[in-house]
Amino acid sequence: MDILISGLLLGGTYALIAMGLTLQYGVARIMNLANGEVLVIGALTAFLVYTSLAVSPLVTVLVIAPLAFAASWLVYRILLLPLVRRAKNQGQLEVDSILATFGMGFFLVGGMVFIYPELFAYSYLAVPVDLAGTTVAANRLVAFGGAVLIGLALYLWLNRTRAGLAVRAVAVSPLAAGLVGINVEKTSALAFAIGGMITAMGGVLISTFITLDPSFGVIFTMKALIIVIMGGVGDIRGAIVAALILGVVETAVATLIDPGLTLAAAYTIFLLVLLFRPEGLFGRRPA
Amino acid sequence: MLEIRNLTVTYGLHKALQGVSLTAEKGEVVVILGANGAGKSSLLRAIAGISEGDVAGDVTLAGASLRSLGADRIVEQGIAFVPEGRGIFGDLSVWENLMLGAYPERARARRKQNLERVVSLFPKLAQRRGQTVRTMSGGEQQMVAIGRAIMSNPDILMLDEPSLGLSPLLCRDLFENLSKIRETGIGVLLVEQNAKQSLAMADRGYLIENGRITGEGQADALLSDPAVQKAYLGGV
Amino acid sequence: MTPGDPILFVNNVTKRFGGLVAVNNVSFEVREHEVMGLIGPNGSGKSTTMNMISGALKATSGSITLKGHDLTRAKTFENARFGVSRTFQLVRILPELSVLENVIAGAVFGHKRRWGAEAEAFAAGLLERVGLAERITAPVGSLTYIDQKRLELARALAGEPSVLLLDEWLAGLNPSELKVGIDLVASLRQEGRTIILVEHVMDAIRSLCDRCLVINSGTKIAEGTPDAVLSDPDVIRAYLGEG
Amino acid sequence: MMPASLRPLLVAGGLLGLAGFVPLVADGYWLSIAVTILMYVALSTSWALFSGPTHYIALSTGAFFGIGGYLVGLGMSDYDQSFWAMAAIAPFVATGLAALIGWATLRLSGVYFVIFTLGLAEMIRNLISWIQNNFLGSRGLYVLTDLDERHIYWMLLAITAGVFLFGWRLGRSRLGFALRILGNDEEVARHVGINTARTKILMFMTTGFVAALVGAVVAPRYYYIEPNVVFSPELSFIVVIMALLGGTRRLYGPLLGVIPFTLLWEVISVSFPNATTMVLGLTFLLIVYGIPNGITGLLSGFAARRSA
Amino acid sequence: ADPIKIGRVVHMTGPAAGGDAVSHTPNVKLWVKQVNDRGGLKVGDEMRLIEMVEYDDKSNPAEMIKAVQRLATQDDVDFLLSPWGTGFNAAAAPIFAKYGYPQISVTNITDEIPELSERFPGMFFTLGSTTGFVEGLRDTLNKLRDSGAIGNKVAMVNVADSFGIELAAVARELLPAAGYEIVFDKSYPLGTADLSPVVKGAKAAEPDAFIAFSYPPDTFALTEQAIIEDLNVGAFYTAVATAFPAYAGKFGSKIEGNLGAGGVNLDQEAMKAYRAAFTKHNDGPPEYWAAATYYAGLQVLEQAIEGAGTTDRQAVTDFIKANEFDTAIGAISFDEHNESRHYWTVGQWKDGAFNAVAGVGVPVGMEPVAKDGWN
Ligand SMILES: Nc1ncnc2c1ncn2[C@@H]1O[C@H](COP(=O)(O)OP(=O)(O)OP(=O)(O)O)[C@@H](O)[C@H]1O
Ligand SMILES: Nc1ncnc2c1ncn2[C@@H]1O[C@H](COP(=O)(O)OP(=O)(O)OP(=O)(O)O)[C@@H](O)[C@H]1O
Ligand SMILES: [Mg+2]
Ligand SMILES: [Mg+2]
Repeated sequence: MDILISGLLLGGTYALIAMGLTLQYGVARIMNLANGEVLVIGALTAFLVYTSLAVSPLVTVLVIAPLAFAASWLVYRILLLPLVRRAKNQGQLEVDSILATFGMGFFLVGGMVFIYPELFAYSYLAVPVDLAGTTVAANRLVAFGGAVLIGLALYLWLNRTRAGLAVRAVAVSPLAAGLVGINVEKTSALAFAIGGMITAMGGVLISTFITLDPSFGVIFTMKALIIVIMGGVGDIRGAIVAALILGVVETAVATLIDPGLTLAAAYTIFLLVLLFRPEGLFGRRPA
Repeated sequence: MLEIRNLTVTYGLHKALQGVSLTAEKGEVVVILGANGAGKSSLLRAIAGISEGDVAGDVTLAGASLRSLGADRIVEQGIAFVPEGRGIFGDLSVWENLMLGAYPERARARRKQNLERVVSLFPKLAQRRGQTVRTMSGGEQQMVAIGRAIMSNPDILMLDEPSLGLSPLLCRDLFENLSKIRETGIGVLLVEQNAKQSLAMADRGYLIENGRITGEGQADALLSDPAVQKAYLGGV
Repeated sequence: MTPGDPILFVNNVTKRFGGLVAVNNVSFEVREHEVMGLIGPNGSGKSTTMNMISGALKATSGSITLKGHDLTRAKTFENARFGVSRTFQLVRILPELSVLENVIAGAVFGHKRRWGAEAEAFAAGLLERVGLAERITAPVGSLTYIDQKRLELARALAGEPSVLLLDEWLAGLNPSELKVGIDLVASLRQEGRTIILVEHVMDAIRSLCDRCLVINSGTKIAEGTPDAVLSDPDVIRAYLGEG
Repeated sequence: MMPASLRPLLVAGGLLGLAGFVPLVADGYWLSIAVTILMYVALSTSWALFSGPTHYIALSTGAFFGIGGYLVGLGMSDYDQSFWAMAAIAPFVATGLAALIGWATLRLSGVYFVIFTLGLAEMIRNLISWIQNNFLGSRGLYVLTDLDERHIYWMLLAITAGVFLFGWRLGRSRLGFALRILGNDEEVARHVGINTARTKILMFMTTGFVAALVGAVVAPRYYYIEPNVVFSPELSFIVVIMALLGGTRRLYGPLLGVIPFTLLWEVISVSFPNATTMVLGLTFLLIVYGIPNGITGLLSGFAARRSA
Repeated sequence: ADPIKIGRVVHMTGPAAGGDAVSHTPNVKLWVKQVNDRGGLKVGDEMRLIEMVEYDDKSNPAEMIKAVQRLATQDDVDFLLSPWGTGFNAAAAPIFAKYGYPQISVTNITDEIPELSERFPGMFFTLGSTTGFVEGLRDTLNKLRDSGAIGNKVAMVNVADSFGIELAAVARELLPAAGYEIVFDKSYPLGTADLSPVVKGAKAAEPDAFIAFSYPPDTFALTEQAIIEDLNVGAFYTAVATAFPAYAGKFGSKIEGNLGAGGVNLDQEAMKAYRAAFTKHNDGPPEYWAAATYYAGLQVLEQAIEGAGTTDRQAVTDFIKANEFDTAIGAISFDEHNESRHYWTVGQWKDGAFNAVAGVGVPVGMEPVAKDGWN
């Protein structure tokens, strides 16, 4: 029980890290290696506003959403679209986007160092809550709630709205999407921007309980990539389920076997999933 | 209806199409014949707005220019396109493909009627509604592709070698179906290798060689033209 | 050349995809020097059967043997080494290799192996054989559709396979090209190659095949000479259509 | 008369001989740049041997490099082994591991493979740290040798020469041809009789071997081995970026990427000491937009234009 | 007169950046400003200003090596400051030695001091050895145990990186030898997102003392989890970053009584002056551990240059070995292994300040007291 609850909470954190990337990679076909940096920017913003203006991160998360959306939109339109247009095939785009977003990540880290080079941490809702006999931190619970809300909203948007349908269609085949009257570039930009928005929001929520410095992004990027791939590229349910599985497995291994083996366990799970379902949990086989 | 004037398509230095002009009306089937590499696909792709080359010239539909529009807007204007290689959502189910076909604004109101039309053309699609399209056989996928295009409620339906890989039975069905589609008032612009069958049901035809129109006429006239027979009908 | 003894045995082969039975308990033999046609409606299981012979798919049950080699459980590359070669329903050219290298690719690792100058000479010979001699230095990207098909054929021949699988190799050709294509396959037949041919072009089936096998919904419905099966009422109903 | 195919070999041999004299004329700063360049040349070139033709973007360099360095540190600090013994053992351990990993992962293709190899350094670092923590214990892994940068340079030069020789042979071998086919179309590769799994694993092992050897050889340069430094995901990326920048179609492609890139990096570090990371990031972007096909692509573009 | 050029390699980004930004960089800025404000260093009869030359290595040792080489041979700096981190100091040592630069290393904790100083005679050590550290911790625990505040049962966790592994390995010898029973002993990987299983496990073992050889992010995370889980122990120790102002900034009064690596003696006048100057110049107080010692290292260099009256590096090195220096952390001198046996090992939070409770060759600020809950 203990393990399940803690594990799910951790899974919620992972979902926050990965949901944005699954849109960006699955739909806009940009393997965004600057994902972690965007997360850290969200966290840094929350920290700065909290410590200097005493604004609650729950307010920040709402303010940062439109900003991150707009910024990501611009990044896609200005920096990434030329690469998409130029790419002759998916492989080419993958290589180009790896290189370009790696560079962007560097740039963002460098920028953050200018603003705040040190570790940043603040205390927000660091109080114990009793949940079915397990003590958990309220801030983690809030973040989990945030993950659930964001995940749900995203799921409904993708499955119940016309724009969401377009996004899913582009994820499957940009060519065919164009032929059924979907504006592929706009839809990709939208998916990328929403992805960036979710990641930044995740950063804000995570900052309430994780201590970071500007260079931490790469760790999150790697986690996010693993979750996205494990869940199946482009499938939001997959990313969420994979995040939860990873959370529970890591917690179980940490509690029952040894905390030193959590990462090894995570990768083992990753590998096992891919060996038995090479397309990821919810993914479709690459054509 | 659809009018193309002086269309030129260049890939780098290579001119795939030069000064091509043609028209297609609602309710008629127009077939384009030409050897491999003559530029037929280049023509259709340019009209549909997905050309990889540089396009010059005029494309108008009912008088409105399509030249500067993206593929998505062109669909909204009323041109549906089934490219070579089909352009379907391989990872989605048959049904999802058909539903996505009705994505354009213009198609939504008539989704039900169009769906009925598709199912009556291709009953197999209703039986296989849940199958992932990528796992279907070549011919089955072709049905999905055409069905998807009809779902977009087009004025003009463009098909690039739709009979490729179809069994004789289905081939015949396909051409019959195209006739039926014509009867519903849709214009069909068709690129075909199967000259005999396609000319047999078409109203008019164009011949393309090396990127230029080298002949045009009523289908029956072309069918009996000795030069056409020699080049496209296996020299009977 | 007159057909010899059977070399390929397909015994009670079944292939299931989840609930769908794509190939249902099909058996047949192919004799040496024989051209066998495999026809049937779309989705009847022709490509699936070819894929099981080439090893791209594993049969759910049944067995396939070629000259004493069990192909059923072998890996794809092993099937190639045992003497199966194929072309693909959608042409698959190796885009970053030269025309010559595309053919050499078929000669190095497969059934009969060659390397170095010997492979080059052999591949050049094959290119000439399929009518691509002039295009040997052309960039592969510039090949026309029929030339790509020729190239793929040359690659398949390069391993000197015991059995050659042609999956709709003639599809997509216009009538005049079709003639060239049929003549080319006919000349292969003259040489005594063993071929399984999947085609929807009845003229080709009639003029090229010694024998035909018809499957419908994964089940064999007729077998015999082209003329016989193509006038079989079941075949007409399921495949050719009346009238 | 000499056969045309031997010409590049002689040219390469000549260049190599010249490169051998670098430590006699360059010292200090320039030597350490030379060492860095050689290190990346060896890593990028061997990376490209596998990833170039197959298009499998392997991000595992950091993992194998780390194994090399780590084993040297561990052996010398905790088991009183000599540097030479450990430098000899480490690459074989890495090769064994590469075989295992290759066997488990090469069924993955495309992005799945990329991500797994990216996580590999992390995973190996954790496993090793855990083993060390629980079973070995340690007082810091010091690699105290009498080797200075000149010796490291010469060792790296020998490795680089080995990699080039291997690559040259590979380009003329069936294995190399099989790799190219495989990179074009794996399905076709299987159908022409290539044992694709074996081919990929063999090459993955080779890359692992070289990376570990390089990691072992440069360990004395670091003196102290920290897992979170030697198992660096950044290294994996830099190696890939340099190789892609140079171009992976030719054996010498990565070399053409490493040299300008390292020098450019150096110029940036010196000119923008306070914003190195930011400027580097911008430079990456410029490279991606400006040199899409790598430097070899750029060069052959020039050549094509000249002859046209 | 020409300025004195002093070189330094900074980790601006990457895993080592956070530590550098807290413990080194602001001190260097402060020191350069102070010296230049008063006219520079007095070398012989001349007053020479300090000019810093700095490069960023992004926490990459290969880059650092190149940068140090560049400083030494291209920029011809007169002196070099030591980099942040044990590994970086080790990697830099051969180059410092090759060009004869004294290397007053601070953030460098190792048990190999004799070997290293023999190999690199210009390398100095100021922050103590691994064993010295654990001894300080042991002695602190002893005091608490003697006073009856805690029992024998210790839960120990460590980050699975060289630093943590090394300290834990030493602790596994020293603590049982002192009669402690290690009831929980686990490691966790660097970058672990959720340490609640670790703290839960430790709590279940019902320890009297909790020791974590941790890095900055996990120091924060472990403390937060301990608060959430209400891990009530008489001694709660976390390692790196416990001494950081950000630690108190996050937890406020809850960390009253927490033990951690480092600590300083706040009663010393020199320390007071240093802290005041630092706070003024950097808009915030320094951390309570290595920052003061790093500053002291700068003072040693300053006094040695002025004392030797030359920028001759050998002379300055010899001067450092032979003399005692008056610094922010008190008087410093080096023994035959170039080790300054003047350092604090354990500090404790009390009334918003982190006071040293154990040290070697330095007066401690106070005696350790038992932690009394998380309020
Ligand atoms: N994307 C492209 N880039 C460069 N050249 C192209 C491109 N697409 C087509 N071509 C060239 O343009 C010419 C016409 O090609 P197109 O595909 O339009 O011919 P087609 O008549 O449709 O032939 P097929 O019957 O083989 O389909 C050919 O020479 C082809 O090589
Ligand atoms: N991977 C798969 N998963 C699920 N079903 C499949 C898969 N591959 C093929 N099928 C199904 O098996 C049946 C046989 O397909 P196959 O490709 O063998 O047909 P075919 O006879 O070659 O048809 P065509 O003439 O159209 O190429 C089809 O109904 C197809 O949908
Ligand atoms: Mg075409
Ligand atoms: Mg088929």
